[in-house]
Amino acid sequence: MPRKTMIEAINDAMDVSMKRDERVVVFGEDVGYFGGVFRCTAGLQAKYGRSRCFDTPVSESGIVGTAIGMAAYGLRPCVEIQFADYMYPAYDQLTQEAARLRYRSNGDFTCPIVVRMPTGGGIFGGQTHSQSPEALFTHVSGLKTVVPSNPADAKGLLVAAIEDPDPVIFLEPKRLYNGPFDGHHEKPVIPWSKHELGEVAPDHYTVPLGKAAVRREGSALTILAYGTMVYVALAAAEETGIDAEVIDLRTLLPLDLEAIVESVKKTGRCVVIHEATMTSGFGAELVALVQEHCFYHLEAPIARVAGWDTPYPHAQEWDYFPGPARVGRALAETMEA
Amino acid sequence: MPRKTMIEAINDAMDVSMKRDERVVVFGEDVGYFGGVFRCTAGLQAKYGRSRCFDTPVSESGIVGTAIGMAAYGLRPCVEIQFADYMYPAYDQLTQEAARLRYRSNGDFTCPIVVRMPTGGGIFGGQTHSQSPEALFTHVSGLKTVVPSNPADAKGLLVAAIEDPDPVIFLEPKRLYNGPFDGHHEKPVIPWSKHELGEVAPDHYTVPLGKAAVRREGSALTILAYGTMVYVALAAAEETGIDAEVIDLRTLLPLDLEAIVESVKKTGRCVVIHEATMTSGFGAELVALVQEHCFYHLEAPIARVAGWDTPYPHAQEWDYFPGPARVGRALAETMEA
Amino acid sequence: MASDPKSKAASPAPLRLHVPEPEVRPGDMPDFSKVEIPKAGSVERPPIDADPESIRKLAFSIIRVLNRKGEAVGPWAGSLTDEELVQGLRHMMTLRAFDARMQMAQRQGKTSFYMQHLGEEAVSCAFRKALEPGDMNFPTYRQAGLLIANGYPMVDMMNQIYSNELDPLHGRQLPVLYSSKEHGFFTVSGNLATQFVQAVGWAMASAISGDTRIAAGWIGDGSTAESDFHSALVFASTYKAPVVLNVVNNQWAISTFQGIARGGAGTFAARGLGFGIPALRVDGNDYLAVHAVGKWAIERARSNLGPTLVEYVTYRTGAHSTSDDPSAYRPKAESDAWPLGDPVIRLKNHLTVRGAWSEERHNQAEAEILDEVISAQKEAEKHGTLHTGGRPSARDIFEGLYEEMPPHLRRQRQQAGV
Amino acid sequence: MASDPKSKAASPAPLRLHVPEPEVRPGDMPDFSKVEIPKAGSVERPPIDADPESIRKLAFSIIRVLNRKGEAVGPWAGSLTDEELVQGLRHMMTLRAFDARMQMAQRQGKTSFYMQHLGEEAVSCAFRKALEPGDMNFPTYRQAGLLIANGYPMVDMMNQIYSNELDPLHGRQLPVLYSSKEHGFFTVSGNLATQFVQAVGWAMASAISGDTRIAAGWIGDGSTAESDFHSALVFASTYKAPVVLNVVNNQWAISTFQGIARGGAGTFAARGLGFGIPALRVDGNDYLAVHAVGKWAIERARSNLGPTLVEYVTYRTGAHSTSDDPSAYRPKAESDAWPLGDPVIRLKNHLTVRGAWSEERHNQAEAEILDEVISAQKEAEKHGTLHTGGRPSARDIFEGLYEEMPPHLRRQRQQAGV
Ligand SMILES: Cc1ncc(C[n+]2csc(CCOP(=O)(O)OP(=O)(O)O)c2C)c(N)n1
Ligand SMILES: Cc1ncc(C[n+]2csc(CCOP(=O)(O)OP(=O)(O)O)c2C)c(N)n1
Ligand SMILES: [Mg+2]
Ligand SMILES: [Mg+2]
Repeated sequence: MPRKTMIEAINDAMDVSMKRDERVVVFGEDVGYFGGVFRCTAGLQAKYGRSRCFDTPVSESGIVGTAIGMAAYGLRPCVEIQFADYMYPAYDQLTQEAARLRYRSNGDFTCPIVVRMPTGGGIFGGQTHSQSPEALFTHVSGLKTVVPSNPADAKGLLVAAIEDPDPVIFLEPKRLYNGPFDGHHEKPVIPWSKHELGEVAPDHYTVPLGKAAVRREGSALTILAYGTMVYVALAAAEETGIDAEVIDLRTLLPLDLEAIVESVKKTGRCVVIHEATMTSGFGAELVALVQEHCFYHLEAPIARVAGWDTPYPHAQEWDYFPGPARVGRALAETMEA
Repeated sequence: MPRKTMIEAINDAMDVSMKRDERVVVFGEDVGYFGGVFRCTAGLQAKYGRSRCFDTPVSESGIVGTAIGMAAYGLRPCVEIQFADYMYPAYDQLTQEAARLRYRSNGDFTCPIVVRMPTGGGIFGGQTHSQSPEALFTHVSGLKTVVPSNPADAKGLLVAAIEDPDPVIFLEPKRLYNGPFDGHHEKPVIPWSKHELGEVAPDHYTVPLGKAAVRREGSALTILAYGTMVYVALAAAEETGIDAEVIDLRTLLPLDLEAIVESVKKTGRCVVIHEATMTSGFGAELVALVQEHCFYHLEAPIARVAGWDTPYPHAQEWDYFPGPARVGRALAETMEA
Repeated sequence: MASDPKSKAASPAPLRLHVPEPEVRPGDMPDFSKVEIPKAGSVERPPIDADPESIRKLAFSIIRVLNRKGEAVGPWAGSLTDEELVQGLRHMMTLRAFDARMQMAQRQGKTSFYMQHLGEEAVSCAFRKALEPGDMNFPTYRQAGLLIANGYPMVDMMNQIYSNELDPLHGRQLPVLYSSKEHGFFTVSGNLATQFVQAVGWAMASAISGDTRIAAGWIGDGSTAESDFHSALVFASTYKAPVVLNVVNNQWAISTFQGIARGGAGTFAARGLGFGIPALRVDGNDYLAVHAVGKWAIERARSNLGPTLVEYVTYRTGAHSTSDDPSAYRPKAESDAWPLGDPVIRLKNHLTVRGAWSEERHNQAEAEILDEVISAQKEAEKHGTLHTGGRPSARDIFEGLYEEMPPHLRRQRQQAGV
Repeated sequence: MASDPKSKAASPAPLRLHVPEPEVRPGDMPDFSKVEIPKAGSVERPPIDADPESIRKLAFSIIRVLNRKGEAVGPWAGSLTDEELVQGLRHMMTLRAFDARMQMAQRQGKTSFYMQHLGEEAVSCAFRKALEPGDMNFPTYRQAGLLIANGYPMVDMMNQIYSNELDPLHGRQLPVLYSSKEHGFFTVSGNLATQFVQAVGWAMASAISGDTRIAAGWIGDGSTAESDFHSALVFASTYKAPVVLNVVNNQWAISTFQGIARGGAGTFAARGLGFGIPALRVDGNDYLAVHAVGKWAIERARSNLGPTLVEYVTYRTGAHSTSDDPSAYRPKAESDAWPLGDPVIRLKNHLTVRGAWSEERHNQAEAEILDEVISAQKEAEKHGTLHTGGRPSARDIFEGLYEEMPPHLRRQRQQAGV
């Protein structure tokens, strides 16, 4: 099977979808002629023409607002926000409009849009190119939120998102675009061409929204992670020698609660990790659910490891990033508790 | 001591602050001549003139954006967003700008603004006049978030917020404006004039940010609540006969974790309640903290009672609102667990 | 402070904040003498493909057709037949009667909230008749005339207002936030201005699809200050979207007079000019003028000539909503002083001058319409009002949020026991 | 579909989406022949209290002072002395040399990111000299000339770029997002356009306080599409805020040509007209013209006459940033074809024509400036670069977010062990 980077996989998902369905249109800042600052839409304008893939003004509210109008018309827009850090001008349209069209009109109008945005740190992007705003979406009823962690999933999940009848926020951990990254920034990145999850089937396929994947089976403890943090979890497990089960959530909402509960009931211990700031992060929701559903199986408090509750600093990026050492410490503490 | 409604108390806080400090300015949609759709700013324009209290265009991003500029200049703007449901166009300015001015400029510029907004349901306002977006603020580092539950606190907390050197989100539970409301919508509201927390000292005073208040002492279980839900908690305790300790958080960030932990360690049981949607609500953070800090004292899973994970419906408002019956059920279940 | 070689020449006077205020407030005598009203028939009618720059002055005038004598004059007089005009009059009268009944129903506690159109009926009623089936409006809460004039059943509107068991929106929406795709009426949002850019998106989608349908966005004077007004103009201008951008300037945004939103620009139409979008200002209380200008803009859009911005100059005679009391911020008699008159009376006079209408026919129509409204109301009330009788189910809280209900909502619905 | 009595007259042609495209792409011959360049000295200079409507055409022209021969001509020629002009030239040369060194430093891995001003130096350098001490700029990432021309130490800029132990922002910000209240330079945001409305707020605050200081907002052509551009214009127009609203039109927003943001309007200056805000377009590569127009707008603001919108027509000769490669989306030779020339060369020629400058003096200045930049760089590098040497502390992650560190951050700092 051909191996692709995550960028190529994402590009492929849009390509496949545009080919199969004339209603799929792709637009955003610099996505047309140039193909996107991360190249995710490269070649699509040349292939499908300027009215199906085009550059927009620098206006996130306009991008999402017009996408909603197009979806109400009957198209299936898949739009790009250049960095998740720049979705805020569109937050009103996303949360008050896209999320509620179907509900408030009782199905008279629907909103099948996908809003792609690169997230996460690790590229020295500072406080405005590093954010992980997933919890700002999971709190909003009516949205679905997806975070792929590898090329194979990225393609299948993006195709599923485009085909989904409801609005989907598709968060792309940019630190994973070129290879799995475990937080050891001092080491060179292994490219996806060397990783089996870099295998991306050329044809149409989907990975269903709402299903988690077990990336490492283990019996001592369950780590709940998504995106970049999946690899940090794996590294921390290897480095501490703790037999952790690593669950890659893939979709945060709808959440695969069943898979989570099953694992924690088995291991009796749980560590929740993410890159976003800790307070009111999605990890809090995971902790709340795990303690609710697995209370009598828990042998230790559920630990959270997350970004500190500050903006993402530029120079101190690696003091901020919750890397394998910090996660490893939490694993050890949870085992000892 | 004179008794005031919460509206009068809030008005009083601004009045006192404007009198003491020339730098305090008040503006927002309909707040000038008319005095605000809830009358919170009534009389201020007449008293302090049009350049210290004025009407603005219908532009929340403009209101907050100009307030930030004014704060950078050296003023202390206290602005109104007409309903919390309409803060979304200002979300970029609030979260990316106000919250980070001090940090990103290393104190060269600061942002002492207060953004007041009525929150919560119970007035048949439907999905766009009922929202409780506090979790969308508590996840953002650099902001403080306050939710008063009575006139005495409302004045003292608002004065403290205006005097605070950093940006404060001040959420006013509109269902409490005229009297404590416990969720029994079929019964007439008792006015603040009949409630001791309606006693508002006429002079300047503050209630410090970050300190919770125990509204009911109890030994069986701890209820964590804020805003309207404080009264629902009290009603549920009375109606179930469960000897619950009711903690009114008052400030969500900074949070009075000490008071919470002390109480839960004493009772061994905890129920967290709020009106906002459940998933990724602030309740999740409370649960995560309580289980982290009180794990070995907990005798039952921490329960959450919250708004359903849907928009706030118009007609089914009382099926949506987490009233004393639903809270009471959670208390009973937590006692039996 | 930075040291700078140059120092200030002469120390300038202190700055002062300019805060616009209406000329009159409660207690004052209303005065519209400063509002310039061009004579009916005096404004030119350019071809639809005119260069926007060449028709700039249309953004600063007011296109009017009906003169004081009730005659239709000038190049915008249009070609509506007697029959069509009588129908238009009936639509406006229906909307007014509907409003009066629903306003009263709210006072009677049959619903929580209502918003009326008093004085602005011509805008939405006449514009709807200029559209084709399949075109899509993105309205605010104050364009129910689009539904009435398109034959949407009043009883369905009332069912929505009452949130009763037949409410098409299952109780989920605030009264008057209707939705009807079939009738070209996009689901109304409680969040101002969001629909304006969505209208542009819908229009772009139509163009992308090689369709012939066009969109119309609607917004109030006050709401033009919102960000999405800008997004709409930017995208409409760039992609030459087939959309008509309607600004209903009814002089007020709740208690805030239009001068606060409009600022230093003479008109709201002027905003369009900054984007190279042709902008027209029209007498919003003149059914014929609204229809003619609407037709012009719609034809432009359908001919792929791009967007048009239209400002309807009208006056919000009633309160903002049932939660509002305008006597606190404007003189009570201000609406009587409003110089563009009443749209219903003006069209009635015109039809009478044409010989197609009379006092008796008017009275008779009024009675008939009231009957229709009352019988719709009776029918609706059979199915419940907000607090009594049939109501939507508590299940409806959970349903219809996603096409397929996700597991967490299923659990919550179960917990709710519904 | 709703039934409508009228049916479509003739079935219209299918709609098509209009997507603006630049005239040339890589491989094509650059061609600016369609860009109309008025002769230097040909545009009138109205009094600062002119009625905005009467000076409309200034939004569609280009105010220019320096002609091809290097002479300063026309009513905007201004009165800068030889000395001031030499200083201005040195500022631009310094900025250019600074950029070149920092661009190289980034390539050498001494920092993560850099953004240069190549071709746009006149805009920020000249404008700064038109301001008074105490006035406040709300810049984008491409106005470092405001600092250089105000004497902000280069070494502090470099410390920031290197995120080293002396970085005034303690490593928290991306390179080039400087802050200096003392130098009238508001902390630069990574989120586009937010500063534009903040500038208006600062100006309003000055007016509220009866101060005499004014603000200047800055924004790029592409970013005018953002919502906060609109908020800024609305509030500035309504409250007649003492602010100069500067739009730097350097033809590109990363890979997107200005036609996408500008849409159907002829110019960005035209946007101001929709708000009744006087709007001027100026040759951004002409130091004298920028200074004169800046002065005019600043005087207007300081005289309490309200806001002015100024569009600077210039060209982004370099890449958007060190992360960008323009050869992927525009012809390499496009910058050479740019008809407004190079700001440094034009001012150099003018000074030479004036007899105040020569080739030798220029070469000498260039060498001196390079020395200054290099010695600043050496000084800065003593205190570390991004990956080597002195660096800000990990404690700085937690400090300075709030004036007083809240308990949860204290706990986290402890956990971090710093
Ligand atoms: C985003 C947002 N901000 C504020 C409001 C509250 N609000 C409702 S209507 C209104 C005034 C709108 O005035 P205008 O646009 O002139 O429309 P009109 O009511 O006159 O038809 C305001 C401020 C809202 N609904 N949404
Ligand atoms: C809100 C937001 N959206 C998108 C971006 C990404 N971005 C950074 S610069 C830029 C282009 C800006 O172009 P322009 O305003 O013309 O300024 P220039 O770079 O040409 O000086 C974009 C899209 C951003 N920083 N912020
Ligand atoms: Mg209005
Ligand atoms: Mg640019």
